[in-house]
Amino acid sequence: MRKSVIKKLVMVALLSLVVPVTGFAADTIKIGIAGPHTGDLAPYGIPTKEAVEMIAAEVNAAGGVLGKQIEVLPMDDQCKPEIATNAATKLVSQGVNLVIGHVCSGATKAALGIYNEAKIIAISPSATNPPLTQSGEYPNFYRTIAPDDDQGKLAANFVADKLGAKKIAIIHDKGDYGKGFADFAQQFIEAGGKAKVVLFEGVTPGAMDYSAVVQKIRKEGADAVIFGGYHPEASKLVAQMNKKRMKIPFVGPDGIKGDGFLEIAGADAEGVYATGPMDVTSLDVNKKARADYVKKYGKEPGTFFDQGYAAMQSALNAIKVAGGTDYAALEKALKSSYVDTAVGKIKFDKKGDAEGVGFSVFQVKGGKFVELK
Amino acid sequence: MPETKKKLLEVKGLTMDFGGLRAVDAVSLEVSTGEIVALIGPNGAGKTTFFNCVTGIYNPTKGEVLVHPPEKKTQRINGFKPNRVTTIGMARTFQNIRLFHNMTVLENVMIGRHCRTTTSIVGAIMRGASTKRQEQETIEKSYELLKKVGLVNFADEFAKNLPYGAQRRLEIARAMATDPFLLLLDEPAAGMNPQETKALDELIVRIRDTEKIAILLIEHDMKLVMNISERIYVMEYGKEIAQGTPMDIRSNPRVIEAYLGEEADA
Amino acid sequence: MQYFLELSCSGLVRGSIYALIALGYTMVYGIIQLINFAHGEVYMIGAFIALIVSGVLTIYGFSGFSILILAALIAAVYAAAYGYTLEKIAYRPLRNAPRLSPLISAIGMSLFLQNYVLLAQTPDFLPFPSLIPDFDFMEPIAHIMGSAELVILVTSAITMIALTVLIKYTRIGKAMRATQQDMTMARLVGVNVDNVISMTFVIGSVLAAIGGVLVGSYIGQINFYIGFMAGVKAFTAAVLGGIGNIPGAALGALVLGLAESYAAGYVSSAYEDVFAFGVLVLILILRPAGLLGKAVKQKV
Amino acid sequence: MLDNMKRSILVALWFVFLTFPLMVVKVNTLKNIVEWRWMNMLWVALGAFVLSIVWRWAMVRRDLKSSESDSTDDDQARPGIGQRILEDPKIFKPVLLVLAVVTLVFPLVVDIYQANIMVLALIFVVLGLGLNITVGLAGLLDLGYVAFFAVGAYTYGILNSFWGIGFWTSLPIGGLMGALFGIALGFPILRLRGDYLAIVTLGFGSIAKIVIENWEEVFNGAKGIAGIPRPGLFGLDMTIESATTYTYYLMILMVLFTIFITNRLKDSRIGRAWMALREDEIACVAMGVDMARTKLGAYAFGAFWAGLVGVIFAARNTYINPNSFTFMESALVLSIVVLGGMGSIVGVIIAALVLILMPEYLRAFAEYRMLMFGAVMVLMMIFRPEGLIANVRRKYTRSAVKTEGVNA
Repeated sequence: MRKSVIKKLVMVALLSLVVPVTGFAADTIKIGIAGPHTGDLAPYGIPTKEAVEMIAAEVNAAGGVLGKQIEVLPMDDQCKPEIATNAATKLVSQGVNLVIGHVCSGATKAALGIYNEAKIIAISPSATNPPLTQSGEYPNFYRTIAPDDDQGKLAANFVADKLGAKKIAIIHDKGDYGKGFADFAQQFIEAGGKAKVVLFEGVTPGAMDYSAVVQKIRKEGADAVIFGGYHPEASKLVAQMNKKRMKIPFVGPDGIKGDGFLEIAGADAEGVYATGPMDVTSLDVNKKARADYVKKYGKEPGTFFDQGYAAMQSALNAIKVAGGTDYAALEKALKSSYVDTAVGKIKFDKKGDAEGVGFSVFQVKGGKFVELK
Repeated sequence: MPETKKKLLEVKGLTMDFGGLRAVDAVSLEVSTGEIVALIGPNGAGKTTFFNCVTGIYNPTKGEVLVHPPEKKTQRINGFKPNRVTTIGMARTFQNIRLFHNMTVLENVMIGRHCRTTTSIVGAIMRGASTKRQEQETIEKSYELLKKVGLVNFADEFAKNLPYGAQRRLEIARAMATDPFLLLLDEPAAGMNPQETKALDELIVRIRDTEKIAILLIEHDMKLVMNISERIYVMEYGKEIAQGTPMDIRSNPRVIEAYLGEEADA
Repeated sequence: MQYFLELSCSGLVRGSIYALIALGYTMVYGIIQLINFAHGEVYMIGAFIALIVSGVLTIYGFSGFSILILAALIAAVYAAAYGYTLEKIAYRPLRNAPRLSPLISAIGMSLFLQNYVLLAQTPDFLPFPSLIPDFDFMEPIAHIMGSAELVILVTSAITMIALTVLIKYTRIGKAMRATQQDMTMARLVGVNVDNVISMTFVIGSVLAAIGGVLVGSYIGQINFYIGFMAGVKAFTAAVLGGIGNIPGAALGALVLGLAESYAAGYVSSAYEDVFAFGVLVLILILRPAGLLGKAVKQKV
Repeated sequence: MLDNMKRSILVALWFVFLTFPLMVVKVNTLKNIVEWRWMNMLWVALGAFVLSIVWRWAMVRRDLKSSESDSTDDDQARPGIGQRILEDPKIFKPVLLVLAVVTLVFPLVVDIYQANIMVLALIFVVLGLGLNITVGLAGLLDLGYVAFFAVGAYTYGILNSFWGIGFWTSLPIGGLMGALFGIALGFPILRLRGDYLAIVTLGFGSIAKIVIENWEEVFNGAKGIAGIPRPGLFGLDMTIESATTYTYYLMILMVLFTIFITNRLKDSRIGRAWMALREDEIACVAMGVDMARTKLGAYAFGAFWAGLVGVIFAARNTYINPNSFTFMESALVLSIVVLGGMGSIVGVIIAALVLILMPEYLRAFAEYRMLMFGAVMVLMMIFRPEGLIANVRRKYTRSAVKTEGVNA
């Protein structure tokens, strides 16, 4: 009697476990979108997600790719490595053919190994960490954004050549992204030999104020500041520099080139330089993408929208060219076939970086980032 | 065979200052084998502070605390940590009962065995034969002690659920579990009714007689003190004002003054 | 020398904000021996309320000084309400519980309030209007000390003097001191201890809210998380000065602010927090009673 | 009843006032728009009204309970469901059996994602059990527990990236490093009272993270350490699926191992000394317990588990960076211990599974996760400080055989 009860219990337990498992259906092309969709970094992940979903809806309405419908599987990683591995394994277990993502470099690193073992290609709109492509450890990785060293180089050259600064202070937020940018900037300034790095220092995000650091910049007699990090710290620094009546150029990476910085820094933002992906809003593809987005979501697209859009475009093109989702064929297609995207006409080089994308310098003028030609 | 009296505890000129306040001022005291010695005095006389100095909770400012453990050599224990004092063989109870409330009565007593057992973290994990034997011994011994103080029926009860008088007896059992040669009781009869006090009286004498443990107690209950103690020390304002047999003390004018001045505390 | 002056100024400004928060910690600890872990959140909420109020007032056409006064006032009122409610919900039921219980409850409350603000408002940083105008007479020394910094220093000085007067000379102040000395005794002589404790939370919260408003308009941005670090630092300051000791908290806060500023200026700002925590650990080990505190023997 | 209503209405009004600016008003200073979310006000009012009734009812019950346990000397009259299940072998055995079967087949019937999540949950089970020793048994509130977890994770990461040392060698080293750090950090703070200890450990946790972030040569800074190998099995080449399944079983063994060891310690001379230390430090020392050794033991032993699973954590993720070791993780483990019941092993396991799995499966809930943790900590302290499943009181049996031998 009791045994049968146990048996039943076991059966119920097993059944309840089996139910959530998804089957492998091959009649659709599954594309995963991984990135921060909740949490404080969500503004960096949502635009890509919406771009991909928008394209998928359009393509599906027009009959799909190679006659197959696209199924989009968004997965949140909150930019945390341990959650990113969860997200990646979930996507793998759902049988995705290709992933657009992840957004943060750290999370991307954590997830790539899992995709690689499952022979899945990942195209990131925003992971700018150089080793992702340059180390050769991640053969399945592609990105539609230029790596940080390009950006660091641009910032360094801009400060030393265009602004003619001789003594440069480099400040960073100790984070992967910010410190990485700062390191490259320092490297290129020293290599250039035209200017000297007089201060290289990390600040603590969330500290009450940065006035001690600001005083230190002044003491070192810097005539320009390069900052690696995100907009909250950048706005705090800029505001305090203004308060302390320090009027030297401030150059940041694309992490500050967004509405967040403009909003928080307010009037203090005026005149600040930032490097960022080249302005591509004049391209026809980009114009269309943005118009579509505004029509569909009723707001202006956010950070990394262009790159996310482009990532999906190149993914679809590769699938079309490869005639399927075979790993080797996709790889060949991505690396050989040019495609017209929202960030320009691109293909990927041997390492997975996009040829045809790059950075330019912007400056805040009249409350807007304006590209400097 | 009549036992030869041998000194166990010898305190010389013990002084304790808190900031500018002298709580205990040059107090000397002795306890020998087989004795029950009482330390009395009005509230705030510094008795408990004296206890704390002797048991290592405070480090006395001046003076000597010498211990002569039976069959071992004399030690000066000023500044010893309380656990070392206990390990040497002097265990105490507290004026405001300090039991381990959320542990069982038996476990409370078993803690007393801690310093007489040796199981280490590794030993506890391996749980080898010697560990098991020690554990069993601890349990047996603790049950025996509970029997002696009449709490064996409450062994698996949480200590916090015991009635007041039983809690005081449990504290005594816990202290006895450390195998002391001298037991220091801080107001063991406080808050007890006359019957309980009487039972306590008998218990203390029994401990002295059958367990061969000498006793030093602080007490307010004059009847109890006069009944059972061989010698009495009296403190007032941190100073020792008298010592002697109960008879001497009863007739000592300074003691009477001290107590009358304090509205007859007993 | 000028550099030293500049750093000292930054340190003093930071220190006086710490002081405003630390006073709340120290007062509460003095009376009920509780580390009110959620005190930093009250400071954060004070800043948020000021931001919201000033936002609304700006939109409805108020201007300049009136906004600053109204926003600070309403923020103080609300912070007081939050402090009061906090004590009533999370600490009063635990008055007789083991020591760790109210502390865990306080940590819980801190998490709760942080996330409450996150969910009710936004996870992003918000721009805080700079409510303090730039005074012309400060312009010559603006690179060392600006108007906002002057206002912070003056306001916290006034606040602390007011607090001292309150505690020394008013009825409630005397009741607070009595309760701090001996709660049972105070109750026996007719002090309503519950009210005194509530008042302590209220006063502490008002001070924290003032700190929040000042920081907001000085830094120009706030988010739900600013209270956590500020709270921990302020607590460190309170311990540094001798917890439970009100002048000690102010002194400890200034010392900590200066120490952080010098550490950032002469060593590296990357290790700023390590330095602050290092000071805390050292103080607790070497002089647990703090700079001005008296060693208290535990009753046995 | 009417009075009750009136009071609840007052409470509701108070909370409407209290939450008004934050819940109802939302300003956009840039575009100069105010958004008035009046619906929220309604929810707050309703919620506060209902909750205040529940609150008062619960308070009355709580007071009843405490006065009851004062007057009657047996508070086991109404054991909780959890305890009943644990104590009745008729229920306990089949439940255990089912649990064992489910545990065993779990990775075989679910997909790799769920197995992977489960591994994370099991890691937190061990963390909870480890912290339970420090906080639950010995009463030392440690708010920087995650530092030891980081020590373990980075031990493996560094050993592997510098010298190519494998998982199985790193595992015990990670644990020992955790314990070592526990002792090293424990030494200076032995004398501190409970709440000071909490703050200092919080400081240590933050310092650990800052050092990892800044000391690039060793820890690789914020970039983190990538490419950490998964647990190996005799050099077998495993796919990601089988590796995950393998890690899962490894974690199950790990949890069992932890329970076994913790249980043995709990019921020993050492465990009792820990509990006594928690109950009353002065009495404990006066009874001959060496406070320094006992405290350090508890501290180091708790840290040992964190170090041990830190290694597994690094192996599972194959990538570590400082962001996984923040105060939030410490708070998470602490709420596991608090929810589970300090000192109770079953409680901690259940709490860890609930707190880690719930946000994964109920994604909508994820946003409210930290809010709930906070509320849970407060409510548990007020209404059920002993946790969901209270620590079962141990009864000791005397062996009749040996009685004579001992007295001799």
